[in-house]
Amino acid sequence: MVFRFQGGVRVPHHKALTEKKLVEDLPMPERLIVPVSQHIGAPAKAEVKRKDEVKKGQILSRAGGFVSAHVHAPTSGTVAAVEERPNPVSGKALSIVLEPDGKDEWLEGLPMAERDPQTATPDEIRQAVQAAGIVGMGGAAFPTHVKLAPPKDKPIDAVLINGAECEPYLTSDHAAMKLRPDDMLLGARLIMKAVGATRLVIGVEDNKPDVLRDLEKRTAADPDISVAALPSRYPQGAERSLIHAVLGRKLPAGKLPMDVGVVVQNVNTAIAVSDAVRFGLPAVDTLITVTGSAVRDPKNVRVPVGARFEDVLAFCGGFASEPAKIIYGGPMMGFAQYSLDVPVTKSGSGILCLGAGDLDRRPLQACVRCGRCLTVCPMGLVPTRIAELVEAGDFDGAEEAHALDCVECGCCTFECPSRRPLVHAIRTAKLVIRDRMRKRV
Amino acid sequence: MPDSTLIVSLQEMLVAFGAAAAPTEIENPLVLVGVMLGLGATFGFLLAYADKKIAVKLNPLIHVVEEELPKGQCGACGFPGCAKYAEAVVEDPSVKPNLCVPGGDAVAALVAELTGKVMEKTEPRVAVVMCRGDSEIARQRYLYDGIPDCRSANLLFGGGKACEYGCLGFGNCTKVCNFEAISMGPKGLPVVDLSLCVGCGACAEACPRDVIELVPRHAKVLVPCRSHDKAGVVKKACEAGCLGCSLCKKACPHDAIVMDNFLARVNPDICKTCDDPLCLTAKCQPKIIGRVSLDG
Amino acid sequence: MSDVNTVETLKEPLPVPEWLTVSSSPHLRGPESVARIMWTVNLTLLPAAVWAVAVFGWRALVQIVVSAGAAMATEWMVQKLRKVPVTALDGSAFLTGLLLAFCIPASLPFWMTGLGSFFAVFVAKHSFGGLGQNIFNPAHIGRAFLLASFPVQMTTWTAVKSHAAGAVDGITAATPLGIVKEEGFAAMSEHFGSGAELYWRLFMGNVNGSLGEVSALLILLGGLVLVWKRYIPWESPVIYIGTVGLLTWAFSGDGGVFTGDALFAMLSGGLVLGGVYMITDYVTSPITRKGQMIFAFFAALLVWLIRTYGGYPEGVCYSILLMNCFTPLIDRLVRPKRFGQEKGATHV
Amino acid sequence: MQEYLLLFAATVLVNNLVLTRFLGLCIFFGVSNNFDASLGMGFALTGVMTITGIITYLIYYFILVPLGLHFFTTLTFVLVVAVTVQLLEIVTRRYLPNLYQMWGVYLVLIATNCVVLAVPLLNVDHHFNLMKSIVHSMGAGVGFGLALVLMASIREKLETSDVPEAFQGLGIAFITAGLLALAFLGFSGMIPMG
Amino acid sequence: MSEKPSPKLSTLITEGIFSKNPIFVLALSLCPAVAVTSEAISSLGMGVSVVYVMTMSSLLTSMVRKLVPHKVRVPVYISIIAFNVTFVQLVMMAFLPDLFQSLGVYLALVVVFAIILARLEVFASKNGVIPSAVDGFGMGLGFLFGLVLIGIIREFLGNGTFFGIHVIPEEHFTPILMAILPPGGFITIGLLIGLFNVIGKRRAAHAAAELPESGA
Amino acid sequence: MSNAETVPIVAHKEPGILHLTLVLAATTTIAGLILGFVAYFTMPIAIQNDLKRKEAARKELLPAAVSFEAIPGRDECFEGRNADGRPVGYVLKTVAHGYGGAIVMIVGVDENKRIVDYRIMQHNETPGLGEIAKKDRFRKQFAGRDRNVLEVTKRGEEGKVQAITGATITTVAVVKAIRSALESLDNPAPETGAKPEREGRHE
Ligand SMILES: Cc1cc2nc3c(=O)[nH]c(=O)nc-3n(C[C@H](O)[C@H](O)[C@H](O)COP(=O)(O)O)c2cc1C
Ligand SMILES: Cc1cc2nc3c(=O)[nH]c(=O)nc-3n(C[C@H](O)[C@H](O)[C@H](O)COP(=O)(O)O)c2cc1C
Ligand SMILES: Cc1cc2nc3c(=O)[nH]c(=O)nc-3n(C[C@H](O)[C@H](O)[C@H](O)COP(=O)(O)O)c2cc1C
Ligand SMILES: Cc1cc2nc3c(=O)[nH]c(=O)nc-3n(C[C@H](O)[C@H](O)[C@H](O)CO)c2cc1C
Ligand code: SF4
Ligand code: SF4
Ligand code: SF4
Ligand code: SF4
Ligand code: FES
Repeated sequence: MVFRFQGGVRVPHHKALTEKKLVEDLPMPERLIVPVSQHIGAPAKAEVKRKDEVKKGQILSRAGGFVSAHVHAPTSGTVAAVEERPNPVSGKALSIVLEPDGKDEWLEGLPMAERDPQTATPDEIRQAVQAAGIVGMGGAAFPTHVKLAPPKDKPIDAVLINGAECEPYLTSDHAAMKLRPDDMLLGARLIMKAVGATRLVIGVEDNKPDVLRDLEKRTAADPDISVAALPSRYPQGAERSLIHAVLGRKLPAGKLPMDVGVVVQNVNTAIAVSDAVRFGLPAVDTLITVTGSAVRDPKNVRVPVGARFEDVLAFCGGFASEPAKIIYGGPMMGFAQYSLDVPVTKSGSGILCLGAGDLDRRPLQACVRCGRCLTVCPMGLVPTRIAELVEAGDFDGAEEAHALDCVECGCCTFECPSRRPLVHAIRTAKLVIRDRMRKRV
Repeated sequence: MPDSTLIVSLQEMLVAFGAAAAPTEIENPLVLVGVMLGLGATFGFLLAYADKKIAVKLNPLIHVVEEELPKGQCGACGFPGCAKYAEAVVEDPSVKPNLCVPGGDAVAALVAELTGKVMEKTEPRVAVVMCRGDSEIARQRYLYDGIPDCRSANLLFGGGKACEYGCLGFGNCTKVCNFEAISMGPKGLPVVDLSLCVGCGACAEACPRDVIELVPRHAKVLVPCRSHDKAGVVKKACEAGCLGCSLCKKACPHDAIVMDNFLARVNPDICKTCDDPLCLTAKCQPKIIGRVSLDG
Repeated sequence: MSDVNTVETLKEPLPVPEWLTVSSSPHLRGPESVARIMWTVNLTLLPAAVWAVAVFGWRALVQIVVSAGAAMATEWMVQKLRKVPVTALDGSAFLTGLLLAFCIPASLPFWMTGLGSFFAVFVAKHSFGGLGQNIFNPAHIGRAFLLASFPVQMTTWTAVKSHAAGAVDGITAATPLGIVKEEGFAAMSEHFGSGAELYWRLFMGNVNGSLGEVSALLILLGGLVLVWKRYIPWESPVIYIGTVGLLTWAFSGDGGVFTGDALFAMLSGGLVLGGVYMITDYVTSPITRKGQMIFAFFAALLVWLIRTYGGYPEGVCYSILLMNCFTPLIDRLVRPKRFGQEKGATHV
Repeated sequence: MQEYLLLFAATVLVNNLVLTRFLGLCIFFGVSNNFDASLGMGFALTGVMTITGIITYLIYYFILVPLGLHFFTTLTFVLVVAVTVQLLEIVTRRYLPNLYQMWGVYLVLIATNCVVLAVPLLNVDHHFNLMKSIVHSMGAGVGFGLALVLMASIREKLETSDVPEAFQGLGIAFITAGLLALAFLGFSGMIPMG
Repeated sequence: MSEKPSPKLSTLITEGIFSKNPIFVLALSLCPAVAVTSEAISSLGMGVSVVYVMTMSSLLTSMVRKLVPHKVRVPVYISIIAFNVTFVQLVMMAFLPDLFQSLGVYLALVVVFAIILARLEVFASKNGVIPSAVDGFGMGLGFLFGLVLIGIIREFLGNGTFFGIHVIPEEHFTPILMAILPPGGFITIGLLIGLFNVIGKRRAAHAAAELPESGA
Repeated sequence: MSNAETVPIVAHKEPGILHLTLVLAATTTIAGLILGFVAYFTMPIAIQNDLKRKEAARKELLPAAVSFEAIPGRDECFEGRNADGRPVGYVLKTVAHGYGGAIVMIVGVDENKRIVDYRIMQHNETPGLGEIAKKDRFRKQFAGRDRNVLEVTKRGEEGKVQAITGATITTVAVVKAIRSALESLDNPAPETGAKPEREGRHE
């Protein structure tokens, strides 16, 4: 079976740097900066104030509604401040500055005595996930318990576990699948149970043959579980592309996976679900890849939420050379940073440090209308037209050209021989269009 | 030669004249007078009749009002173009006569008179760039590699400028002015030509950072900065940033200056009555509080 | 994960980099560049160029040098004058010059070639803003300009070397299509043979014509390389050349419908050159696949119309220029299907 | 039938009034900077030219020719055009307000345009009968509309292009029109007219 | 316009030729600028005809302006123009038949030149007889100037002649035929407009450089 | 037409239908009268000039003739007579399609139906190219030919009409036009008045 999706590009993998490395744990840094809200949806509200003593797993900020998630203390210590702090995604965000006391003491009753996952009811699973504040680890940080509670009229038949990890450089999902495959499968089953699905597909790109082989072995006995060896092609892991490739269902812009009977979860999300259901453990750390030519000692590291880049990078031996760009996430969708005083958040997947030699400084040219951006766009857009309209200041035009459908995968910009900053223009358009929509209402 | 293809050729003309109507026939002026009279009368009648009996009568006042508007088509009135405003202000009693910003009081008075509406005074205002952090003074915090557009730059954590309130300098504001009143200066800050600016506010609207403010022309003193940061942060970012030290506020005997979250703001309406601006004597460290004359 | 964390202070303070570049994602770029594409296309034209020189002699070489040189010089000059980055070496001006040289007879006075090349790059390309912004195919504008300005010289064909003995006056020799136009198909067969022999000559490049008309084979090979590199779509050339053949076969035969000589129509003139290299020009053809196919089809229709009813023996150049006019309109009307959207719902 | 079709095609393409006859350039350059306006203008022109084509035919062959007043052709035709357009404007505004909304605004511009006068003159010049006059007038309108729409779509694209300052606006419009005309040379000699 | 009671006559003329040149600046009445300018001589003929028609129409219009009701002004003005045009046609037909032939329909089309009617509406209908005539004359001159300039260039490029005279021996000159073909007309004008812009900008830059720096 | 004119704000009495009608009628009538007057003087001159030109052209094409007699039933076809009144040839109009449209010419033919010369009266050929067909150099080739030796060559074959380089189409058209003129002389005159739409009027 060949899994094909629309558009996409072939990217260099650059995964060799960390692919074979085991997961190490970051020693607890002197200070954690825990953003109060780390998901999309209603913002959470801080529940602690300066000078409060907190225990590991204690709720620091409480969900502000159903589509929202709690944030728990990653370790025990003192709240030094609740204030605006630089944030790797939003620039600035209200954060809780936590000074660990070094004891790393759990809150009373945590971890819970192990619960038999077989006995957990769908409601219990959802509650456990909600209590644990789990958000999607695939990047979007959408509260997972919401996805596990599909409305009655949207029956779910399939759960997709997204182990594609199509972003170059990143190997954190790979490492997780190697480290805790059984927990991952257990989490996936729990998700199936929660949504009432009958099918489970684990999609992994074929540049991870070891994991593919291992998972196939482990699931051979299960008729309702299949492992899909996906061709390595970016953005294989994007929800829509994955669903299209694996299940042949097309999910248009504006629709959710559940509209076609699917729930997609990242492998690390599945592991977190398993931890939450079995031991009641909240999402207080995340597995990230620290890599790039400017890092002395690239690693896969498990870090507490709120660890600053500076501390993480120091743990990886610091810089091998002057970094020119530091990216939170992968090179295709990640956010370039200007400071190392920013924290890792729950959905973090990597810190990438590129040297000057890795940057493409070829001059920008006018669009030659080669049409490559159209061919590679998984959403079937005309990126160059949207960019042109943005340049001309015609945002109504950009809206009509469906700028809002763009998933910002970056394929168009990657492929453009003229080096046009298409995604940047489209992101500008989306910002302005959303702004206008807000004003219209 | 295609150029000569349209010839109502001489031959044709002559055949016509010569064969069908020898010159002698034209001698009979009655035919000619009859035809011309007939044609003229027919057309004249048709037009006049249509105009009187068929034409949709438009309020002629609309045209009169439109004539008086400055035709900048800037949209500051909130209507798509001067003609639409003219129509609205004539037809709709709730539309105010003073909406045309470029026209100012003079036009407002005329429109009010024409439409029989009550005239309210509009303050003539002008765009002021509330930032002095030019490319020499303001520090950058990163190298921006992207579209030269203020909005796009603002998207990436608020742009490369260390100050999060200052002008980004890509000139979005200069692109929207219908009156060519604002342009980029040599050091990366936009410059407003006071004599051309009509205060329509398009530039302020376009600025993603709200750096541009519409200030009454009678304003005397301004603190051209928008930074609400505390002194320490400001000092690191820019030499021309308001530190929020409130020395000027203390120096002003009329309470015309208020501190708004570490930023001094001057109230021009109080300030205009002041003959002796003591605030200027305050030891403003960045030396940005200053006298302005915005009368174009 | 309670088991592992030990608290330990970090020893060495990290040297924090002062200047970091911040840009929007993606931070990785593909290997393609405009220059690489353009020079590759040039390279694929090399065999045909060499063959043209072999067939027409040194004049052909000088034509190519003059044309490409003038194109690049013009580009350099304009960009200097405008004070914008100079891209004269990115291969697109060279390509324009090369393709123009391929569209003219070897005997054309060199100053005319230079002028045509100047006109192509200055008027057709740079007055619109340069690479990527022109509406019309510069090389073809150059040719149309030369044809309109110097029709005599532009329709005086050099006989190919192997054929020179048969040519009456040694200099002028009619092209196969020219003879078909003026004296009919039979007269052409007298000169160039018919059936397999004719096709073979056309295919191998053994007929009179402009530089690039001589060998359909080498041009097609170049096209294959481009298709394989995914620089051009395969649909456009196939539709273009095929439709001309089909129409000729169906309607242009002397013996009624479906007796026309399709193979002759497809191999003669600049059809193959136009189909491979010119309707596929990125800048002047529609941006969507669907649009490109529409473009190719109507261009083919025009070729057939002009060859059959028009004032010129050859219609490739004008067919493409005419369709160039429609490109912005096509791009306006034809939009790709958005992912997962029903048909028809995609039009803006 | 074929005769009329050929005449129509010839008027639209081969002898396109703008591109090979330089008629109506003021409108051509003035309106083509807006796509929708171009489309509207194309329709409005076709309508007006067909109507004036009929009226001028009648006036010419039933009044001017019998009375031997050929040299009043210019004066008469221009009056017919001006008055017809003005009447059309008044009448459509009153009775066909929807039509007026779409195309009425262009009528004002049409009244003093040379293409509207040239078409009746050409009809007379070619000795077209009534049917041919109508076909020719319509073809002229459609051809004009086509040229306008093409030009408008091109200029729309040029708006986002980096046209050298010296050529911005009218300069590049003229050059574009020139290159369009160069391309339309391809039709030359295709269908003889008449 | 009506606010300035008596515009200076000389400025009316220079405006017509330069700053309000109907062809290069106002882009009005373009058809003949392309159509009849393949030869300098027909450009001249056309230009002179237009000067005459504009002057006379302005003059006549300003004479009758008080008598013409608003509603029928357009047909009346058009009749006045048509009258003048027909007059030129008749005279030219009798005395310059060749020129008449080469101007063809375009001479008749002078009737609908937007520039003429526009001047009548905005100027002649509101001004006295003399200024109106001068205004018409100036505008006409601008038109003549533009036409002849284009004509000379196109004729020289496309035929190697200057008003029909071979300035370069025929054997040594290969004309660029396209210059006198339709596309050549458009392109020549397009390039000329570009040139005018460049020159205009240079001059503006010079003027600005001479001004003292104006403080903000 | 702009609305630029200032409309008086207070509507005064508007002129009535009759008033408007009269103004326009008066304008056209006055214009008509003056023009009629002008035409009265210029038309005869124009007509005279044209007749003279045509006469001169006929003389040039058929020098042997002193007078010309229109042949009834034919469009612009004249029989040339010498001083004795004996027919010495014909001058007739003929038309063919060239590169840019119709080429209208008049051809002089001697009494043996051999070509004397021709003039192109009206054409749309490319100046400097198709126009060469007007020149002596080219026209001379035709003198003395009859309809049996009218063939075009591009390759300089003996006895054929050598095509203008780059303007073969024009050459062929000229030859065609002449041939059709010669042929028409051989045929009996067509019925009169059978030509409602004249041929050969072209854009
Ligand atoms: C505004 C918003 C609302 C969503 N609502 C739901 C929902 O109701 N149910 C659900 O299962 N997923 C929901 N999702 C989750 C998306 O389907 C998707 O899984 C999530 O955005 C992660 O996407 P990504 O990582 O591909 O960007 C929502 C996402 C967004 C952005
Ligand atoms: C361009 C693009 C690429 C993505 N690649 C991956 C990926 O490689 N792995 C992954 O788990 N999620 C990836 N995602 C996120 C998925 O779309 C989806 O949101 C996620 O798998 C949902 O699981 P989660 O809610 O557990 O995060 C990608 C999203 C986009 C838009
Ligand atoms: C702008 C232009 C004008 C032309 N004008 C004429 C013309 O007036 N008469 C003509 O016979 N051929 C003209 N041609 C050339 C024809 O299209 C055709 O190529 C030529 O007649 C072939 O003739 P040849 O075989 O003598 O070279 C012109 C070509 C162009 C490009
Ligand atoms: C596949 C391909 C085909 C091209 N064809 C042409 C061509 O036919 N004529 C031309 O002038 N340039 C051609 N170019 C070069 C370039 O796109 C052209 O100069 C642009 O039109 C200039 O803006 C081609 C380029 C590519 C990649
Ligand atoms: S337009 Fe958006 S979705 Fe399409 S390729 Fe570009 S970034 Fe991806
Ligand atoms: S890939 Fe780049 S050059 Fe090609 S069409 Fe898209 S934006 Fe233009
Ligand atoms: S004032 Fe605002 S819009 Fe203008 S350049 Fe500065 S940041 Fe940009
Ligand atoms: S500078 Fe700003 S406020 Fe002043 S006129 Fe221009 S856009 Fe309007
Ligand atoms: S349209 Fe204005 S002169 Fe022809």
